[in-house]
Amino acid sequence: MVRFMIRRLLAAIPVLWIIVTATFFLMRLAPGGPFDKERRVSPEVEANLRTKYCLDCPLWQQYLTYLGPLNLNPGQGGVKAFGGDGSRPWSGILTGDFGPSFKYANRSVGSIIAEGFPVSIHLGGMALLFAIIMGMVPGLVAALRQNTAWDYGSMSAAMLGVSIPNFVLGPLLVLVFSLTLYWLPPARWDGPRYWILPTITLGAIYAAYIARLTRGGMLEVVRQDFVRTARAKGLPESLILWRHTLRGGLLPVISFLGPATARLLTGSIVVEKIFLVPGLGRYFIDGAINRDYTLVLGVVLFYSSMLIMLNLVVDILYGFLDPRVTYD
Amino acid sequence: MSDQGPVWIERVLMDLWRRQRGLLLSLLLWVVLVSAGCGSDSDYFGKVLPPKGQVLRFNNGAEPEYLDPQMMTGQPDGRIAWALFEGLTSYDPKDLTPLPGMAESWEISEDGRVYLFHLRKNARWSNGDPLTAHDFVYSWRRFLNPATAAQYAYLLFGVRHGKAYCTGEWIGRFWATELRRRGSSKPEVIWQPATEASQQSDKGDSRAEITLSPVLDAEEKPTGVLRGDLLLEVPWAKGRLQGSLEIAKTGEATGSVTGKWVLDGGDPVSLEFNVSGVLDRNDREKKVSGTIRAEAGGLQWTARLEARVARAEDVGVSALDDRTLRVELDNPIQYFLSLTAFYPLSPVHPATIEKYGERWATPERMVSNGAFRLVEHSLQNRIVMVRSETYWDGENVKLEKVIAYPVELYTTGCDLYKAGEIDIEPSNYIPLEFIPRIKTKKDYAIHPYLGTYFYRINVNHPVLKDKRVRRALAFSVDREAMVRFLRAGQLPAWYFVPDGIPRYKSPRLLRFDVKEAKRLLAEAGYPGGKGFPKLSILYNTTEQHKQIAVIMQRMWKKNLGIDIGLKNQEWKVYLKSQRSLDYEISRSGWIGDYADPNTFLDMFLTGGGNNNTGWSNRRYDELIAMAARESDPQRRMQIFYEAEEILMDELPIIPLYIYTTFYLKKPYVRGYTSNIQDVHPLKYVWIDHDWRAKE
Amino acid sequence: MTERMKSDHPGQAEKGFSLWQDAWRRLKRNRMAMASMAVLGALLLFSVFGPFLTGHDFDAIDLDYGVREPNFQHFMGTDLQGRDLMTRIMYGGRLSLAVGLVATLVSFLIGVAYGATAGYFGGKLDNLMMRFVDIMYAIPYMFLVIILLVFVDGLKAKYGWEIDTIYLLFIALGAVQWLTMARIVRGQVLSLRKKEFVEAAHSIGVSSMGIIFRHLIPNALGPIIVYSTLTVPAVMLEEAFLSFLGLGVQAPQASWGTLIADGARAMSVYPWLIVFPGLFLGATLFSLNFLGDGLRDALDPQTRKV
Amino acid sequence: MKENDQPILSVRDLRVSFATEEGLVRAVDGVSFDVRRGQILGIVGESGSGKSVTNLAIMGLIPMPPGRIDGGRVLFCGKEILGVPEAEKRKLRGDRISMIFQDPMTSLNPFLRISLQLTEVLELHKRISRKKARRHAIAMLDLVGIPDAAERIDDYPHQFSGGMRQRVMIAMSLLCEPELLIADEPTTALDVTIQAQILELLKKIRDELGTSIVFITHDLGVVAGICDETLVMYAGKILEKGSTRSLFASPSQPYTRGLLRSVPRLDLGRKEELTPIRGNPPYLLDRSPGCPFLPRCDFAVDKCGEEFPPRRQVAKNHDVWCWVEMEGSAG
Amino acid sequence: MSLEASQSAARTKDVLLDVQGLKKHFPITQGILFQREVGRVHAVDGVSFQIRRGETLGLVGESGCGKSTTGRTLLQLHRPTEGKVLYEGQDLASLTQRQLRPIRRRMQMIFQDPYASLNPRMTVSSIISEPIRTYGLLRGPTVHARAAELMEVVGLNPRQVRLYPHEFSGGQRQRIGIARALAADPDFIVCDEPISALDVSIQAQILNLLADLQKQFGLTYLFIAHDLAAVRHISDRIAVMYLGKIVEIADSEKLYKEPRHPYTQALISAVPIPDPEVEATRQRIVLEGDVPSPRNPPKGCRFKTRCSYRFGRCDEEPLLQLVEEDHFAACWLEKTDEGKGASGT
Repeated sequence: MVRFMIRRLLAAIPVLWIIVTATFFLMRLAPGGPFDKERRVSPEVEANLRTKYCLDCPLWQQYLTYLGPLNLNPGQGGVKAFGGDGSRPWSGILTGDFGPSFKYANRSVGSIIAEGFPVSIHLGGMALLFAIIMGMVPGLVAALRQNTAWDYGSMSAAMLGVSIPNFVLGPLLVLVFSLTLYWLPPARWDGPRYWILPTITLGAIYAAYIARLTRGGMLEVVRQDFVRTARAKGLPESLILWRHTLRGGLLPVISFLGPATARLLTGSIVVEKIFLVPGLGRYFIDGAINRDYTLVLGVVLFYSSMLIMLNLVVDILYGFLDPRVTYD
Repeated sequence: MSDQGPVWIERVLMDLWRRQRGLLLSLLLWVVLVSAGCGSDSDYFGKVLPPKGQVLRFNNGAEPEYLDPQMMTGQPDGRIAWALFEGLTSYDPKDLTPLPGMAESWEISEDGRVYLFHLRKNARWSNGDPLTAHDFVYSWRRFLNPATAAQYAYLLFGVRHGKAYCTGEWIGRFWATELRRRGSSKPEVIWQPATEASQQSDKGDSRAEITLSPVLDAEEKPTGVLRGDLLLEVPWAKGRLQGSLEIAKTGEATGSVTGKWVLDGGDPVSLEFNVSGVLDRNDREKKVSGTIRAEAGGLQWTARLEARVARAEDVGVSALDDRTLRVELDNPIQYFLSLTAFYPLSPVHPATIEKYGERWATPERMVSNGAFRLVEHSLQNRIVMVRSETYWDGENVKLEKVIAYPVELYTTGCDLYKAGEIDIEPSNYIPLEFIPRIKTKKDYAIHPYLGTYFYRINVNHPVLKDKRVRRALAFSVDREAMVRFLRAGQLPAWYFVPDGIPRYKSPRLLRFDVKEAKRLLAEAGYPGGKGFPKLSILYNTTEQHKQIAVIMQRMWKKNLGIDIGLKNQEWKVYLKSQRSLDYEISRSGWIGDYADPNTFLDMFLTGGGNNNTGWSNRRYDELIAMAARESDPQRRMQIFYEAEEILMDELPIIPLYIYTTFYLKKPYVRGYTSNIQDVHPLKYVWIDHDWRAKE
Repeated sequence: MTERMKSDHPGQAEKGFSLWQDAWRRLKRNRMAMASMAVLGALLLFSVFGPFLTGHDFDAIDLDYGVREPNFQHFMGTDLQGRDLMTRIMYGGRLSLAVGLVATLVSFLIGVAYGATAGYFGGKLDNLMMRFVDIMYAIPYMFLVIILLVFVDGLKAKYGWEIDTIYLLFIALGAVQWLTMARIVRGQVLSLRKKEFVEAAHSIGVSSMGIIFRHLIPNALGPIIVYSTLTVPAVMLEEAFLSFLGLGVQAPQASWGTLIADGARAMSVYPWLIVFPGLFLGATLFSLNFLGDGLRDALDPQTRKV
Repeated sequence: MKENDQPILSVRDLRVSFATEEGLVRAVDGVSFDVRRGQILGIVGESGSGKSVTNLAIMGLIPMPPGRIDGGRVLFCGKEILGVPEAEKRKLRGDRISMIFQDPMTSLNPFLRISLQLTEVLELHKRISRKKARRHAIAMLDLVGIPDAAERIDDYPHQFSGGMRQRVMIAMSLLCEPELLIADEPTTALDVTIQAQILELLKKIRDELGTSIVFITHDLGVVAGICDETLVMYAGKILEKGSTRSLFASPSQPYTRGLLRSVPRLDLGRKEELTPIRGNPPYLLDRSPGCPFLPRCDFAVDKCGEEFPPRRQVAKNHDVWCWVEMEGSAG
Repeated sequence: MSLEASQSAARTKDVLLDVQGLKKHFPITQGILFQREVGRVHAVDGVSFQIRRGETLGLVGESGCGKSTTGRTLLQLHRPTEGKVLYEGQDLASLTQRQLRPIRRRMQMIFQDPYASLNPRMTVSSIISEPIRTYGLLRGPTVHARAAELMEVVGLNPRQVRLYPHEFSGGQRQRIGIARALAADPDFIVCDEPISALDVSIQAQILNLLADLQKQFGLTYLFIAHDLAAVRHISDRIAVMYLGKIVEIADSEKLYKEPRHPYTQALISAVPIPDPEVEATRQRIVLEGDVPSPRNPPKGCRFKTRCSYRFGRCDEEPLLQLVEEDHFAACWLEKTDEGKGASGT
């Protein structure tokens, strides 16, 4: 299994490299630079800025400089910007440093990720938990009581969940729970009371998907012969559910959870904005709008690696749940 | 199926009801809740419940890019900077006149070019260190240092050699080593090479200087040639040498000065010039030197030239002692004392920066000198500041704690305000849609603002280069109607420079005159809009710009009969299009940096970095240059008036409305006053827990 | 245990139809699906012909009239600039329905072809094609769109091409949506590929294309259709984001996506601005969903349900 | 072999139907039979004959809905078990009555180790510790002929071959030493060599443990080899029932006879042409009041279409349901 | 080289298909970007036999012994790892897919599972006419007529051509499968367990149908099955396979009367006879254990792990040798008379 993991991680390297390269050049092709503002800085200052971030050398040099210790910036003495903790000049992502942020010059991309990501994980994790609970329970109920009011009710709710975009759901929840009922704060991230609305807003759509998948998966498994065997053994229904059907029934949910987790952590952009959550998602679009090249690249790279890791985790989890899967 | 008729429909409905009951119920609930959400009426918008203690919470609009005052640029940055730092002067919260800040008093030389600031005895840093004039020297030099790459550095370009230092220009000096009559072997005057600037000025203030700035090519990269103007004034010889020279940037520099040297209005002179050595912008140590020989009017003149890239110590700011700061300007700057109150000119703590380098502006590291000090900065989350114990005026600061939240979505900000989570929702961070709902509330306020919303016109466009077309476009805008729509007290802009600048009132040349507009358009060859090409309005994607563009489109259609399209672009793409004149009509806005017409009018200099219209007018350029040299305030404003008249006659821009600031402020917040620059020094603000009693 | 022999019944035996005719026959019996089709048809008629009947212009600004609640003159109220919301929804419907359907079709065509190819040929090709999909997922979409816009603007400037941005919109939307579709189709094809009837086709000597198009894709249609119906509303909302980049509708035109996005902002003040566009989008979504389920059942001859 | 007058299982007039979208399907339609202690009863029938449904009904495993028990009684050791509460049925299942299913691939839970699947029965019914249950389970695996049982008990089902898996299934069903074992086509999915092994095993179990077995199959050869008594089902009805010898010696129903004639036999000489039963398996939806085999029957008389025939004894312990009296025997 | 000799003799007797040393190994691979082979499944491991024109060769063996793979490899649905498949003297293994096309038409297949082998979304008509269209045998409306005609040939109601497979019973579906195979107008059909998934009462119908068709169209069959009784019934000769190898080939009657290989003997004895009298007296050879994994087949005689007669020599691999006329077996128990021409390929 260790070998399997190593192989998978090795295979990820070229993928990540292509992602970084493509993103790098796409971003540079897009008009506008990080220092373009409505009020244009004087050309001299702009020249100083460009020199500082090595924006005045040819693109291929910038690319190589971005990648690695191979610092090809002749004459200018290299990038004068600082990465990491700001103690030494930055020397490319291959040294494990995502470099300085263009916009938040006080921070390195690494420190922004380090600061924002735990919050994203927190929010994403809670939304995931919410989605799992609010998805699986109705999904199970719907599957076990197929074609009853429970089934139709929870599946309708699930469809509603899929159909309401979160930029509508968020304000709606705020309107009801914060501004009409004054029960919960409308935004910010200061404690359990503040976590509720963003969690629901973010988790709703996933809860809906999970409900549908759980129902489908359970219906599939419940029809299997081995469930009949378990009944023939005289096992009580509860034990059949927990021991025999749940594992198989949740496999589709598990394989959905991999990409879903990644999307929960990355797709929280809108929710983080609406609720003022200091997570990493906000930096992604902001970084793109600001042409904060290093920040966007750092976040893309980080997210892609995470996606790959999560897929790996799901595969391992899958093998853990389904003994028929081998890693060879 | 159709033969089943109504039965069929009924069955579908039943089916739908049976299957989708949950859905229908939730939809119903939704509608009910939404309609319940609006309605509540009270004097104030949302909850009014003061926070415990002297705590102020406000929406800062966005995450500041940086907490280093010299690096900051935006409004969100400014609010924090003004709380944490204080310059030599500070603003009066009502009318923004400069008040003593770190400097308790100052002296200005008669020609307005030299300022002597006397610092307070009790000026201290937040760590208790005394704040000295040397700190200011350090800070301003750092501000101008190209390695710092401060975006506001141009504010100090008026300080002697400030620009040269920042932009890596050469500065050089001539020493007229000899001046003798032709044929005479004995020099009439001999000057020893001065090694220091101060000595040079002792020798009769020769003002001999050469400034060479790199020429930027189209791609804005320095080319291999340096070109400069040579201005030699030798008052004692009543002569003036003027010319330009070109030196190759690389390779052995050779050059020639062409021009004339006029002595008492005499003949042009021939010049011989040679210089050796190579200069590099990044090498501040190396020098080039050479000699210039000139002959005219029976005088032979020999001068030595020495040039090098400007250094920090060349900048005209110096500490005469710990408490006296001397600042020397190239030209008098009328608003210099306002500038010194601007946060980029605040001092920074040298030891801290030396120790931590770029990343010093964190709560653990930062040492500041303002009324507050930073205790927490969590990115995209909040900034917390508490009252500084070392601030000179600390006893008059009432707030104990200030929390700023970077809320980017206006709706979220308003939600927070309504829920009582923040006390101030400032600076127009309110969606247009909300205004009708809140404009009757007591906690809503409007104040004029030093900013203009206008449309740029690409005068290079074959149709729009016709002044009559531009005028037609400008005269057909019903600004009153637009302002009525905007609802937030904006003023119709019949001029460009907003009111509120002391001693300045803009010319009123524009009016709403559809008849005249139609006449002009017909004269330009498009009677009734016939044959007018389909131009489009470029705007960056925000709701407000979109709405205004839609209104403009309608107005032009209605009043001129022309079809204008709309084109929105993402922010940076829009900036790029605007800069490269890749548009026809483009939405713009301009906020004054300081209360002076210059901040608006110098934008439209020929080739100016923010011109972006392709417009060029020689007289206009001259007037702006003249104003810069003029030291008489009254006369200076007259020059600006004349310039604005040209602008409003030529109309490379169409002003639409003058901004206001509208904001929400809880009634218990006191000392938060409005002014035209939307600057609110927090040292005067306090929370009134007994506010109800005073209502 | 419930093996049956319908074929012994006389009557329907003589008549026969193609898969599609047959599907239509079956679909007609699905009440929910037919009702959904009626709703969609109504929405389409509403959007296409509605604007001629309301007596309002979609872009007629009335600054003095301003925003109004639903009333007898404006059944769905007006927006901030006093424009009739219903007329705007109708106009928006034209665009949103077109965008939703065409972009979904684009993603359908690309995704199905791509996914089927990868799944059918498998092995290294599959590996390569799927890694490409992974990469496309990871690259920030925003830049792709911006560059597409800049590129086309460049073409316009250089060669005077006039490309309606709506076509670009189809491309831009289809270009992303196909990724998930490709994954779904590939998964289906991978499992179908091992089915005996595919082997039977091989043994007969049917070409790869024949196998993909006659045997694999028709059998994968169920999930494809279900996903397509989910794509339509997703695309409609995505269009609102693209109009932020300058690719979607250009003001004063509207789409349901932009109307909803605008309405979400004004939700607490003028709820009707979101309720009505939301209802239309919701109706479309639900109709499509039922229609999709119906189609899936109808296209599966084995479904007993009628 | 313990002889007892009371049959261990009595089924009386059992009727089961399923609601389908097309109508009601009568899967079992008035079935009655007894299983004596230590007896192996064979139930032969093709797909759709209701043989599996009968046994699922005995086990109480008919999914309801869509299934429905329309009537009849099932007596286990003289006690009615059809209508009793689920909890009571659960106590019987796996303990006193157990079942082996056709497909050992799908009937074992692929996600769980077989140790757990084995011990959970014991823990549930015998209330013994897991450790003890495990020892017992290993012993049982040994008994059914799984080599290295102690090591293999922690394997997953997919790690066993088909035959071994069926042995695990059998071991599982025998753990609680049930009095009645229902084997639903236990060898159909297996190769003949493995089938032979399993059949030997079942015989051994009956001989050693005295377990009564209901053996469901469609393979007449298997029935001939293992069953004491045989029941032939067609379309939810019993058409013939009797001691295996008598039934094979003189098949008295056209269906039984047709079946025996249509199967090629290895021990006899090769025939050029088989005699198949014409037509197709029954369509359960449209049920005429008469004999369900009528459409395929070569001996039908008018009465066959009007009424289902009553039981008619042809020999001792050999009953047939047919209007036509046949002469001679098959083969 | 008795096998070769007799086969070359047979070759003159109108051999349709000559299989020589056929091997099919499936690689087991690992790796994501670069696939490495870590093992092989020896599904078919050196198989030689001939099929004469118009005869039926039965191929029996337990599941997993490679009999289906052999059938599929003959048809080039799997390309052989080694060996030759001579169809009328032409080696199919050496042909490209394009070159194969015309021959493919002449070799068709009938599948085991009548449910899985018909595309559920195609009507019977399009299923049956697919080979016709694929090879362009007919055009236009005649295609439809031909499909109806074929339905009649296999005993289906031609009016039902527009129905879908699920509307038929298992036996009828198998008839559809047969009609599809006939549609291409083949000479040779591989019947891969065509009756094992059918109801007992239907099996005989299909067997009879296949026999009739053979007569009617002069077809040649390779009849793969595990049901020895059915195989014997339809086959002229029978080959017994065990773990990728043929252990015995003989005339069908001979094979049943005098099986030479212990495996064949065990196989025959395991088949239950539907007669309680016979069953009661029968002595059954019950084999121990299971078939070993084809991934690591035993060295030497592959059957030695389950054979009760095994002795020292079984560690060497026995070759298929002629034991009497038209009867080959691969077992060391068979006394080989070198003069008669023992094997050694």
